[in-house]
Amino acid sequence: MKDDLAQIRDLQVTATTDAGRQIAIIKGVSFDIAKGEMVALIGESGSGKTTIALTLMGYTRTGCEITGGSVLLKGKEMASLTRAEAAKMRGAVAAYVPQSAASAFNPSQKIMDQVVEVSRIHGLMSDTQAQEKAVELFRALALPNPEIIGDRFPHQVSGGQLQRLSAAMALIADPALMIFDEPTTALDVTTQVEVLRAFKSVMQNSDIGGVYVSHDLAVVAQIADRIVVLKGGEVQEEGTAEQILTAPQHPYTKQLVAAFKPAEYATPIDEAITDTILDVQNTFAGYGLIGKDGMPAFVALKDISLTLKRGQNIGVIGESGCGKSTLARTIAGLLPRASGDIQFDGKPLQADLKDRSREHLRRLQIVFQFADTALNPNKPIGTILGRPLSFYHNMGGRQKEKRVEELLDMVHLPTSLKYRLPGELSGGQKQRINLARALAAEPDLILCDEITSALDTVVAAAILDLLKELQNELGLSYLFISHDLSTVQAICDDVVVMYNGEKVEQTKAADMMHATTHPYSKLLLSSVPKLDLGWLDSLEQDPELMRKFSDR
Amino acid sequence: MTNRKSTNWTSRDNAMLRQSLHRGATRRDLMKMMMAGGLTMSASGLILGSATAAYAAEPTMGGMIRVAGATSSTADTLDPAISSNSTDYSRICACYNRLTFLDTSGDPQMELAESIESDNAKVWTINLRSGVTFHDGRTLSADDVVFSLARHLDKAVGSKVNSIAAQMSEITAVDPLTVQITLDAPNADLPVILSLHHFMIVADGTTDFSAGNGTGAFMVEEFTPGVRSVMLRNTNYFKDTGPYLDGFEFFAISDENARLNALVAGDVHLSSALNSRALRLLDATPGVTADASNSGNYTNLNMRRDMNPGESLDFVTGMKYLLNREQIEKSVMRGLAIAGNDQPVSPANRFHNAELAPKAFDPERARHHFEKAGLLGTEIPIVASDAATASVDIATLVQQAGSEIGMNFNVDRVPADGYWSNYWLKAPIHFGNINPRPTPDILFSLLYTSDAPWNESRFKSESFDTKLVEARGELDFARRKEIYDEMQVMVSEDAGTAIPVYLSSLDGRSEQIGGLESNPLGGMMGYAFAEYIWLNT
Amino acid sequence: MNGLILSVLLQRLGIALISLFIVSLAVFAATEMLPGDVAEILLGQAATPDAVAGLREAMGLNEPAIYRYFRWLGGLLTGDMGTSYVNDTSVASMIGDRLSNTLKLAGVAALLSVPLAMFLGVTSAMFRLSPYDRIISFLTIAVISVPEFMLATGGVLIFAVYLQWVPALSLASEVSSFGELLRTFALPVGILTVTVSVQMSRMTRAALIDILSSPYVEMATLKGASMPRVVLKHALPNAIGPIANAVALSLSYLVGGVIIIETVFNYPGVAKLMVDAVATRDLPLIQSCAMIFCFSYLFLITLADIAGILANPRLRT
Amino acid sequence: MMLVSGFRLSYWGFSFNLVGIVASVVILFWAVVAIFAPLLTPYPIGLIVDYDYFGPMTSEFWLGTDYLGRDMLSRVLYGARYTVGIALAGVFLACFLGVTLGMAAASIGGLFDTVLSRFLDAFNSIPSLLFGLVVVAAVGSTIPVLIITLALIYAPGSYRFSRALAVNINTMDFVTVAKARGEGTLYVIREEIFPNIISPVLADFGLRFVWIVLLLSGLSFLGIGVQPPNADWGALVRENLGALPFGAPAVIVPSFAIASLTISVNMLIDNLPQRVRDQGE
Repeated sequence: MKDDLAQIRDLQVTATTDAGRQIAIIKGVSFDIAKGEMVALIGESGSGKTTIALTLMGYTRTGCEITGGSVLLKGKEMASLTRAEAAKMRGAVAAYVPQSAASAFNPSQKIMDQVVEVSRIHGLMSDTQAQEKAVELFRALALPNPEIIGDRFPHQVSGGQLQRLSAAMALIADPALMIFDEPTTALDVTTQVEVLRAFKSVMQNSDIGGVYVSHDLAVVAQIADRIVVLKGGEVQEEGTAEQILTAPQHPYTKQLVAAFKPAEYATPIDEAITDTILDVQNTFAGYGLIGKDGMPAFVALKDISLTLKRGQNIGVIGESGCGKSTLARTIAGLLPRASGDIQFDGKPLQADLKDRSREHLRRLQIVFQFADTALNPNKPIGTILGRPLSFYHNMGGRQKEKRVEELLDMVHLPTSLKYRLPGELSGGQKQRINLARALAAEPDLILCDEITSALDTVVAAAILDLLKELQNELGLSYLFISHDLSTVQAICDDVVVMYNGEKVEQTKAADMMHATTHPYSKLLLSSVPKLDLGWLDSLEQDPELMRKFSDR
Repeated sequence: MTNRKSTNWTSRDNAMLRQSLHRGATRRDLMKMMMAGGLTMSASGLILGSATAAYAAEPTMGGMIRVAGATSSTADTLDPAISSNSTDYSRICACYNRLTFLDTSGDPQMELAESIESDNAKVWTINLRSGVTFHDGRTLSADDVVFSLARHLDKAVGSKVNSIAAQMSEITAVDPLTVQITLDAPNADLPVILSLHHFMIVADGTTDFSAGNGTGAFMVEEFTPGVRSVMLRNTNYFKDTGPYLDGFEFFAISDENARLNALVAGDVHLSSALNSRALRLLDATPGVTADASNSGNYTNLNMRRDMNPGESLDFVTGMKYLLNREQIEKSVMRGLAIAGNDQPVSPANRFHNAELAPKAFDPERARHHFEKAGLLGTEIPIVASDAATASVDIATLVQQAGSEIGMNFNVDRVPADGYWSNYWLKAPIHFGNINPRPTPDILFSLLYTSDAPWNESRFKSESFDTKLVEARGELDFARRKEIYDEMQVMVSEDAGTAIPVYLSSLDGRSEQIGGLESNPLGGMMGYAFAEYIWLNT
Repeated sequence: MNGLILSVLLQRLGIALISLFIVSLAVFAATEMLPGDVAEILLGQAATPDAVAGLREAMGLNEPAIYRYFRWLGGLLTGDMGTSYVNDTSVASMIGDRLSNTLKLAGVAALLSVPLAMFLGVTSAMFRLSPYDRIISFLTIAVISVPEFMLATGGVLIFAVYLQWVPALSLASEVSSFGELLRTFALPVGILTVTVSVQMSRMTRAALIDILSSPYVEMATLKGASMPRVVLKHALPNAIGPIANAVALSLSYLVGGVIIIETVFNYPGVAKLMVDAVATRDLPLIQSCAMIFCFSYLFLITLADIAGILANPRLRT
Repeated sequence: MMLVSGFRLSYWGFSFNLVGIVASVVILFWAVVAIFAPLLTPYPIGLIVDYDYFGPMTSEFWLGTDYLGRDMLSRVLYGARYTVGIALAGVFLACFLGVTLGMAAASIGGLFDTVLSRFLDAFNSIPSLLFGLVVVAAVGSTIPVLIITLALIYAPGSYRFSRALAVNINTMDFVTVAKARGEGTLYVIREEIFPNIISPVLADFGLRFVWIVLLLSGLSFLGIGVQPPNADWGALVRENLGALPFGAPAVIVPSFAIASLTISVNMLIDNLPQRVRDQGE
């Protein structure tokens, strides 16, 4: 094929564990990158996609090392460079755009200094030249007031802007190869659109080659020419974006694609059920000292009202900081509401969980986003699941044992897991345990706070199925909080859209795509990447709205 | 693992002697041996004297020296009345004078007094030296003496010798150069008593003593309590002999080893109160040497006769036999001590009763006494403290010896500061440390009479009290000695104060220092070294 | 210079006052627990009941201690530290030159130890796990593990007694020229420097290594920055907060914690003064010394906080 | 899974580092000595067995004799008992107080936290050695007093440390879950927080142990320590300091004992065995 910029052949990377044990994490991966071509590495966490990308800079994270194969970049063997040689290449020939720019910028240095540092290190041009160039790049990346943004400190600019600034930082030295490591994962959808656009525009009209690491097929579809599908450190399938999306060959790829078209949620519309399980009325809540008006210094929830019928699910969507998680915490009583009224199954629910009856606590459970921080790493699964049993149902001994096994069974996990520590489980398994713990209380309502957001698409889909199944068996209700519309669509009857602490709109999930009226809802919905190549280019959004609502 | 019983010590002595000779026996080692052999200190002191006599030949004038004392705190003072330790004494000796002072042999000599006379030992007439001036230029007069002596009677002053001064019922100035002191009872020792440091003569009406305005050989240049003092020669000193030094800086180094190091490193010329174990290092280093002097200071084990278990004389006697004096002398004091015979008058004193032999270490006999007292096996605490020299070590020896005969003593070491006010005289069994006193009379009336302020063991005896009064009025030396001998026996047998050894003090000095001699009032020539020593260059 | 620092200063001031009060109370309580009072101690063996009574009378110690404590406290508020019981000179004058001695010693030690510690800490972080790093860390551990008095006496023995390079004592009064100052202070300063700087260098290293694992450091490496550059330009500026804190702690030790050094070298500093004061139950003096230690500690900690704030743009602006 | 790479050995799901092993051996040795001292000592510690003082190492007295001519070996062996014993008791007490209060402060927060922190900070500002001197001077140096004093001196530091850790854990979701379940503070502290701060706390425990050993010997050096004829190592160094010029074992050995113990503990902390997590990434 055309003249290659980079060649990876039979790459082997092994990691050394604390025990000194060697385990292969990349098992013979090969692919090429041509000039001006954008190759996407896609796969779930642990598939080794980032590790591969980094080898292109002759870099491996501590504990890992390249043990075989070759990584040719512009004819240089990156696998066997000395530290100094590699340093010469880094930034100058191959540049890196990190996953979270927010943490990749040195908090104590001005942005401009960090952007031009590359040219300083490699002595490419004078600082003034470098700075002029940086400003151009800022402009090219559609950053607001490019002349002065460089004088700011990282914490003074938004996440989306930082992400673009980090791209500028990478581009400053005209590298031959750009490595994007999940550059939009940390961003809200509306921002993501902007950033993707910016990347695409700078990449398109240049012959810079690129590697785009992501787990999000839809995003990749917008920017990549070719896609390499990875799993467990091995290439599953490789092909043009077109082919991978439309005619996937490998079963895993099929799975990935399938996960994007979730089964529509068939609401068990049984009009018989009329009793409301949760009724939130004009609730205000927030953080900081309570002022004279009885309102906290920072109000995160403004006048929220919503009702949830028994056996039904309501979804709350919105971008980070819109207060959706606060809503969950307020209902759970973790954050006592400042004013308003919440009824649970017809009875008033105390604002502070300390005042709630154990019965209320039992019937209302909450499940958190990050499975691994939600499980005590030092306790075996059995103990974790056992606690609510003895706490709420004062079970003990054999009975408890039995129940724990039932619960594990309920979430489709082998009972043998009860002796393991959370650290020894995969993300999906942990989230299932999390769920099981909530179920152990035999609740009526579960508040699900972004419970699928941290999971890989395939895994997330499976969890959703589980939720539905459980609901049918146990007649639960879910308050489902997420920033990802497809998931909400997949499981909810109603959807509540929140923006900056307020409920902007409530619709039926089924027809939210066309029935939404509020401009923000429209913007939000339209920003969700679709699994087709042309989506980004064809997408038209009112720049006014963008400026108004998205974080730029 | 055979436990060597302490009884076969003496068999090791020769071995020890040979050992140390191999190490290159030195004057000091030999001296150690001699003292271990029971030779009295004054004798070996003489040997030292002759050794230093080489320098004694011609005093040289001039030179500043540095002197390191042992203790110092913000409580340092230049007020003679409340001076409490060697540091204070060293300073006041330099800037004041007494009416009398004691010479090497312990006989009183005149200083500011020209003569002290009495025919009944009750009413004394003191004629002062004329033309003596204070540092501030005023001339010494009888009023100054009256003031200086009368102060001790004023409670607010807090004088250390208040109880001794108490016998001076009347102190009057007859004329500018004559003072008359009337005692409430005859006391032949007044001339000696007046040589006590506390009876230094200060200027009439002085209230702030920090200037150290006296008649002494040195004037205070700088005085910072707890830090240091600098003294310079008093150019119009009334004595024609000395002082030889231009001046000296005095400060204390409380840490024993630091004090030794300072001397060895040449940072100081004189370093007082060294540990006997310092001898080895001093031998090994040229240019430095040390002088031992025994002035009768002692650390004693007090068993209160008015409390359990001291009530039982058997217990007391048992303890006296349980004290391994030889071991204390050799192992604890490394020879810098003389075996004591449980009474306060030391061999350095002319009234010492030499016939009264120290009790030999005899565990079996002790055991028998304890058995009689019915105290075998009972747990008995012994209060010791670093405040009383070597008391902790002595206590451990007793504890060890006791454990071997089924006595169960436990040593209770208590903090040094506050020891005198909180444990001494109070605990049933505790240690005391008594500074040398020039006369048996002072010692007895201070420590043993029924009304003695420091009656450590609450020893009470009518006949003893009467004997004391009798001796006090007696001007015939032979007769007095007789009485004192009997009293020493009484104390040694019946009092609850076991006095195992008289401690010698070891003062280290650079060999450039000449003129240092031993004195019954304490180490460093009774702390009056400053005006007598000189610096060879 | 800006609101935050001002507020920190004010807050600190408040805390300082509270802390000082607590400490003074604690010290007072402790001193009251001590057996015997100043009169008894001064009279020592001569402490017969009536003698003690007389002296108490004369010293005006008859009123309850708590009154005297509050009077002292009141005086302190008006900047008067009171007068010492044992030799009724003003506490201020007694502490005065002692404090200057202490500060002299601490100052010189600080001047030497801080740069040394920084150098060791930074370099061993730069080349971490290299032989150099391992050697340094072993040496530092060794020094930390040896009691100070062993270092001190050992030092005196070797350099003063045998080699006779330096005096065995540090007589602050003798210092006239700078050279002499070096010579007299060589030992105590040397020992303090060693003991203090190892602590600091360990903490510095730890702080830096902690930061070396952060994403922006990896980013810098991926820009092709050399290890020294990474450490100096990216890690160090962000480690200033914790490092400043470590330094502050160590320096406050130099003021109050050097009692052993002062003992071995017979150096008249504040720590020794306080020990004396305790020995003589001299309440005003004890209290005042304690105040000085407490204050210096708080002062240094506050400086550290401010340094941390200045180093961190998030807080600075 | 027994594989050696670099200086590491791994066993029973833990991986050890050679330095760590050596260190733990030394510590173990002293522990054993401390426990069995009475059985090991050839002579009674108070007995004067030799006329000579600061004697050299001989077949009769393996570690020579001290300033009174007592057998040094016996005294050092017993010294281990007091140094290790007291320091251990002290550090236990200190860490128990510090960690409990620290966790409580973190999980209760609010006024309780602020007041406690303020108070202990103030306490921190008193130089430890001086504090020790005053207290022991006041109430006499019995072993319980020493232990309590040492504990009081080091509790605030431990509090600070464990509080900082606990605050982080306290923000974790699993703690929130427990609270949402309605668990009480005691349970949260005991079951949720403590297990997650235990290993750093152990390291801190070791460091404090070292400091306490050093402080204890410092105090003994200033003349405050266990009652004679017993003596901890610091006291042994002090009473035999006069032997330093002759490099006699009497002073060298206890010094060495202290150093060996403290260095080993420090080394062990720097090379703690690590729980092996082998799930790849």
